Amino acid sequence: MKEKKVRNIFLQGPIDPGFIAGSISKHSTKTDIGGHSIFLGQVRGDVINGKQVAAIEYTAHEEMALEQMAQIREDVFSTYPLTCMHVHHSLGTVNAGEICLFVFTSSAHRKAAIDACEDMVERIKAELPVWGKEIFADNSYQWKENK
Amino acid sequence: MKEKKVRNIFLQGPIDPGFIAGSISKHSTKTDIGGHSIFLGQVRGDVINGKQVAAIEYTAHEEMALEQMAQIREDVFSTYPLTCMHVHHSLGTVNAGEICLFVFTSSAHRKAAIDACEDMVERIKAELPVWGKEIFADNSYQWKENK
Amino acid sequence: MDGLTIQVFGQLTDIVGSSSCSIDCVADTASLQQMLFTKYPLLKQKKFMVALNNKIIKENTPIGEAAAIALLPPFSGG
Amino acid sequence: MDGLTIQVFGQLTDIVGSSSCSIDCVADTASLQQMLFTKYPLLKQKKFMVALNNKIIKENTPIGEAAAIALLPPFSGG
Repeated sequence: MKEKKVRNIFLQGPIDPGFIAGSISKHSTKTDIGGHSIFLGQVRGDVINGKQVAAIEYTAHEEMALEQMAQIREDVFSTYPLTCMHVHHSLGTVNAGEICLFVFTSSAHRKAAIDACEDMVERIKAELPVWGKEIFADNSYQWKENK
Repeated sequence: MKEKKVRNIFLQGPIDPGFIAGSISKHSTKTDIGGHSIFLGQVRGDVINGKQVAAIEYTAHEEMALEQMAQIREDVFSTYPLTCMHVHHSLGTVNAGEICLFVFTSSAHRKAAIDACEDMVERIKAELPVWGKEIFADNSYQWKENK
Repeated sequence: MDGLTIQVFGQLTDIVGSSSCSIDCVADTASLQQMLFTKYPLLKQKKFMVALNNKIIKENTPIGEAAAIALLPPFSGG
Repeated sequence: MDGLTIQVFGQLTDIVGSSSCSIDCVADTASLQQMLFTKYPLLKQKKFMVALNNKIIKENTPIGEAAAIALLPPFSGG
């Protein structure tokens, strides 16, 4: 059993592709890994009633979110033979076209990494107290709802 | 229907994480994308009969592989509502810990990208005439077999 | 006697007008909900959960001193 | 009369000793296989497919002039 260690997953603003590259690079020393699965959430510039989403502003109950994330991490590690997993979620403003969620799992054989990554994404969206406010070009807004 | 266009997927040597970051960045102008799914194959330093794999040397029947990849691409585009997909596979020597396969799918909603990416990886491994030769530290080798 | 400070999130901040609000001390989460509905009638139309000391409350629960209370509308992260 | 050049891949290169080999012209893929087994008896122990003009052949097929032939052992890409 892994210990339920609370780690920060939040960062301010969009997730830079260079950060993702850096995270991938760090795994080159782990030569027991055969496959990585990555999910990236990108802010869509949806047009709603004729107005286009320019950005999403994210807020969270950070303490509860990090505790719940520790639980998800523990569950996923005990379900799949993973080498490692990493999760990063934006807070604050993320413009349309930018990355707001980065989920990264690695395992010796591809199936575990792929299944675990999908599981994590579903649980993150359903279980973390995070809210997105869709900001339109004219500065009006509406609250995002997850399907 | 997309046309069955043959594109090159092969590059010499390992796939650099910086190349992956560049590929992600290019999608920031496509604001109809909500999710990206990425699979990365990494060369494992397996120990086989006491000898450690130092690298895999990849060869392919390139013409057949690219034709088959065009077919897979067409099938996957007609099965899932994808915005785009990209595949890159190494040829030549890739050291343990380096990336040899990069599969990248994007869609408005996450499910299509995730399912399509997994499908593509399975088909690439099963259907592309590509061979890996596992090179040990002492320069002896064995031919890789996909499970 | 001190009141309680309540953290408010997401679209509920539009109703409360802020990311936190204060109310008088209450005995339990059911009374809390009644008091909130009186103070902010629009809350009755909204789906939300109450968290007490970082745990989501599913049935009526006593509220101790220095309790951390949060109102959580449906999540929309990712 | 010219012979045929055959591309050889993966572990079959260890048996043929090269990534290509030449054999006399043959009428069809069944005869080709027989001729290969005679020339390289170790091939009989190996699983492989024959590709004719970039298509994998599942039943006996005539081999035309200037045919592109390849011997493909089980794939192990990715």
